[in-house]
Amino acid sequence: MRLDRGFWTATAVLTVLALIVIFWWVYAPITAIMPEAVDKAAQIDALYRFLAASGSALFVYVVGYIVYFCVAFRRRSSHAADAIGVQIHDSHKLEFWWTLFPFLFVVGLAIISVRIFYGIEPINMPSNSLVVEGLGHQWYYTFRYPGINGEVKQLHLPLNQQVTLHVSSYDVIHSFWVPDMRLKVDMVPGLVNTLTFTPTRTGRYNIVCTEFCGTLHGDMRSGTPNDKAYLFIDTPAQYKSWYDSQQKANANASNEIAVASSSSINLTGGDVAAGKAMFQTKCSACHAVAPFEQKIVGPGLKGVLHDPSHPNLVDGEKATPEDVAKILQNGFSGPLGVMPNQTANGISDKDIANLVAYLNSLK
Amino acid sequence: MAVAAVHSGGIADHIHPEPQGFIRKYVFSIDHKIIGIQYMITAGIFMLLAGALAEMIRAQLMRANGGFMTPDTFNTVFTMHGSTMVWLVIIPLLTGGFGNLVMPVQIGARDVAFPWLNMIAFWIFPVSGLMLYSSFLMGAPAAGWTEYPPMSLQGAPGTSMWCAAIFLVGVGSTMTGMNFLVTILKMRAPGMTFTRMPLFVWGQFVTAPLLMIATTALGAALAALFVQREFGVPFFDPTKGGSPLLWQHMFWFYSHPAVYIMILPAFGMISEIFPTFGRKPIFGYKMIAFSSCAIAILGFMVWAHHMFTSGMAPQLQLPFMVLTMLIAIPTGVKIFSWMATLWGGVLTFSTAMLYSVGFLALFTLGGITGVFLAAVPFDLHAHGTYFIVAHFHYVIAGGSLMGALAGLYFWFPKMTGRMLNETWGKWSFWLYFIGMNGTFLPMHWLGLWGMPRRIAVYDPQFQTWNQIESVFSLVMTAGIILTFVNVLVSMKRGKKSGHNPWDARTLEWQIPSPMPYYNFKHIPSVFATPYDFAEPLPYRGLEEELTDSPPPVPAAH
Amino acid sequence: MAVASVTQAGIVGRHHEEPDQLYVETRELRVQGFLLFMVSDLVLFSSFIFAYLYLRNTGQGWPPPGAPKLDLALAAINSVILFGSGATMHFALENWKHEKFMKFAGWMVSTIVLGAMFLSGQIVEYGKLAVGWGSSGIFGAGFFTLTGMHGFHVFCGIIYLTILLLQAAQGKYTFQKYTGLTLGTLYWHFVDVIWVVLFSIFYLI
Amino acid sequence: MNETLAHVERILAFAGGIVVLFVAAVALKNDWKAKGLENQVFKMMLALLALGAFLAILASVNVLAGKGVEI
Repeated sequence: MRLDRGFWTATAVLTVLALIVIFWWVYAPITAIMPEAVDKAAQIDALYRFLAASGSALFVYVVGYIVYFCVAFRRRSSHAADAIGVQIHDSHKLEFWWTLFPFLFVVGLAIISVRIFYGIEPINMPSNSLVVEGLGHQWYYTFRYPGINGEVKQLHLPLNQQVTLHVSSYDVIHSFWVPDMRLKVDMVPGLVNTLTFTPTRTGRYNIVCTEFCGTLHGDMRSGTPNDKAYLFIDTPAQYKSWYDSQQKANANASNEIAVASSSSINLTGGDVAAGKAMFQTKCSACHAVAPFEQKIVGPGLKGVLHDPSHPNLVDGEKATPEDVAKILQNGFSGPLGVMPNQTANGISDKDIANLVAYLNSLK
Repeated sequence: MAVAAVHSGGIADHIHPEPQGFIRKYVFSIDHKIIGIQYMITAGIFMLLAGALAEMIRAQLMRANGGFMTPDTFNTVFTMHGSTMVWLVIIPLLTGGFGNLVMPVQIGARDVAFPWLNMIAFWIFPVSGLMLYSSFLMGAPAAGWTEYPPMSLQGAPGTSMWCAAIFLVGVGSTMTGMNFLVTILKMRAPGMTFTRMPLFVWGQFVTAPLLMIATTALGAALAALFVQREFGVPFFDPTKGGSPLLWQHMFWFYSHPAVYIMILPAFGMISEIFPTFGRKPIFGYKMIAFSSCAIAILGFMVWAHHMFTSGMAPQLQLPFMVLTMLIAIPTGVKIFSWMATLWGGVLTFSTAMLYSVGFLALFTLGGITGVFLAAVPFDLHAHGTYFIVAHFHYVIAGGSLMGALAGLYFWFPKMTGRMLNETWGKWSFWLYFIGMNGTFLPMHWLGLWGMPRRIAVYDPQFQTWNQIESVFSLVMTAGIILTFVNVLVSMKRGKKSGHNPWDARTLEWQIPSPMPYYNFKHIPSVFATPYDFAEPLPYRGLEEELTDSPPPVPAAH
Repeated sequence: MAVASVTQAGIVGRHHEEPDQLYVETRELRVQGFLLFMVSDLVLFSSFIFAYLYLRNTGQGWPPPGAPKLDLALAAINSVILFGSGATMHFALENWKHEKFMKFAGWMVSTIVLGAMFLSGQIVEYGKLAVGWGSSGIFGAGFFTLTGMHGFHVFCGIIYLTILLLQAAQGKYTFQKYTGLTLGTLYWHFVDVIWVVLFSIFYLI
Repeated sequence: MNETLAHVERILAFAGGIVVLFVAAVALKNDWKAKGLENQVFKMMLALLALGAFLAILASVNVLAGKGVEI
């Protein structure tokens, strides 16, 4: 098989075109259209530039050659009626190269993707970040902040402060997507998913639901009339003033944990074994002895009093045995479910002491 | 007798008496060719319905605030559009339709292994289609063709009907898969070794186990959803200990292989069409066949790439990401092989060839964006947006459906003995090609800019592009309708085609058009691949097929 | 034929006839097709087994609170009964191959009886658990769905084997041509082997 | 009453398990050389049957007992 001059001319033209699209994608003004609001967006954009550049270069070559072959090898009037093409069945050399080339490309892409993957996935929970809960409803979002009673309608985040966003849902699967963050996570009922990121650019950004959630799914986004949520990235001072105003405005909203001023229960002498038995009969329907993320109805409770990666309570403090006793005593009407109080659960003060001792023993 | 029968008394020579009477001949037929045409007609009708639904979607999206229909109607419309296109159009068309019509003849058999099973499998299909559409009477399903719980648990009663209908159509698919697999394994003509099979047969051979295994897994998922909805068994209900993610695992374990069910037969088709209209052997026969196998095997190991944002453990996402990327290798090999097949040919641009070349270009684009989506970090941005919509429409409307249209223009003479009108065909191609790109290309950037899928109303900043798409979707529909008109007119008035209008070399073209009931008077023997244009045909025993010699005697019973 | 004489060849005498080419090829097709049916049935079971194991491992630990206790002793004897029926089915086919109709029929009957005993045992087990399918949470989603599906397979198998036995008695199969009996045996073994898996995942882990 | 019943069940399961295990093993040995697709499957099935009987024996003596099982 000999390749004629036309082939090489076509190759040269396509190479020029491919280089043009590669340059276009490397320097494309992505951030002019869509700003990068958080630290991780730049990494994802870098991957996108790589994918788009290599993908469109490949597309230019494939389609370019197809067009060239279709023109160059079309049946002409000079062809005899029984003219046949070049009778080649295969070429091991060629096949070897065009198997190896995609393989190498895929290996390269996999390496790049894995590196970026480890950069953005919340594999290790950061300990000093602002923990916010995002909650999906049909068809709006609410957010819960440490120290603010109840749920707020807007998501405000301070600049340059690392954020851990735990999301879940009240009803069906929603999703939390801020296009300018390039990050998205599904809000699955019964499951807590997590995003971690650091806001790097102030402004107001759209939040969009991408997981089909029913009648008004299309309305579940920023910019719709009914007071739908935006993401505001504020300067620390702005954030502080917003936070204070929310705290004040919601002061009278029911705060699930801070209701009881103090627990009247004597926690000394709690029996771990009895607490374990009580846990299995009364608690294990809703709580697993597992990390926080493993929700059944309520969160997993392993290490609730010890594990630093376990989220803070709503008031922003680490849980203490007294806090846990308070929750057991007064119940909890939280975003992800309702926990019955002592009377409804049918447990005595002594049981609470035992349970706290048991939970304290889970390290 | 001039040619000695190669088999003596075996199943290949066992000819059932030709059925008489309209019902036995054309309705409850056990003849694979009739069944294939029945599949195509039924799938064609459902395609018109699904197309009408698609135009309703585009009409709604003309304006950012919608207004053509209520959001709830819109939700049922896109759900039914997706369900219809996947289960009632593309899969039956490519496997039951073209597979039945051509595959048994291409391997030199008189019928499939289990003709009765074939008939039952076909009749399940329109019945389940009617069941699916009857769900409109009781409140149609409205959670997308993926029907994720808990959304689908909230759905109208029709959602349970949806489960039952899709389960049933899956039973039919499973039967077809078993039937084809046994047929290809056991019924090949003498000398038709695996390395001599036409590549369309390879496509069906690789698809059959996918149909058989993946569809059954879907059946389990659907049964679970059904009993959850009707009896409250909490498979997917998180408040009772179930898991919404379980559905996604079970569903995608089917639905990812399903996309290969939808594309592998089309790969086979264009592997037949390129050599025929290029007068040139397919380049890299073995690599094309083996890469199909590789795609099918890898296809079972990548389902969770549909769930990168759904809260699966990050450690689990990595293997799925890498395995998904690996599929690019066999797919790339195929695309390069087809390009090399075009090189140095004498290319005749009939409509079938145009559709095949269009397939190659558009499928390449869909494949490239597929690699994009395999990369988890990018998928975190693009998942659930119009980018996904663009990607899979390039693969399915640009790949599978274009392949099916190529196959229709290619094999129509074999079905009817008449040609389709080539001028109309070329018009239909260009309308379809331009309309398809105009409709789906802008969806790529719309998705990246922030437009989620499955929405009845959207951000007004996207309105201009959506209007452009809606207009182009009419062009695309015009192309499809032109093909339908072409088929209806040419069936009666088309030019007579003769037995082999394309001068093609696979076995089905060596017998009269339309194909006689018994396919072959004598079972031929095969001694090479059908792709050597410089050589005489690689078959023995076909001398009498086109003559007036008497047909074979049916077995007495 | 006033009174059919029951002989070693069965109620209706079976002549010796050599399997022809058509029979051999048809038999291969049917066996392969049937094996593929079994494969897809296996996938159906596997999907539910996956679902059960998934729910078992993502929930709050196993058994879930409120789930009834399973009776291991009953399950053990019941399993042995079902496995035993696999052995008797094996004997039935072996005796057919050795052209002993009466022994074949005897083993078939014992297979059917053992199958019915297994089903009764399952019903006793269900009765002891005393919870409904829908109200038994993810325990029932796994246990009742899978054992119910399996029980349905056993039930179909009992009918299937009864039909085969009657057909064999009526002379539908000869000692040389008995594809249907082979398929029946395959099916019954399949039902047994699925129970090995179900028994293990519900009672042993 | 119940405990006696369970006891009897265990003994029967143990004895029956040994019989089935033995029978399956012998059948497997006799069939070992059989050819043909269905015979390969039969052999596999017999082996699994033997495994099942073995598991039942273990269960009958409480060597294996899963979570959520009444011993």
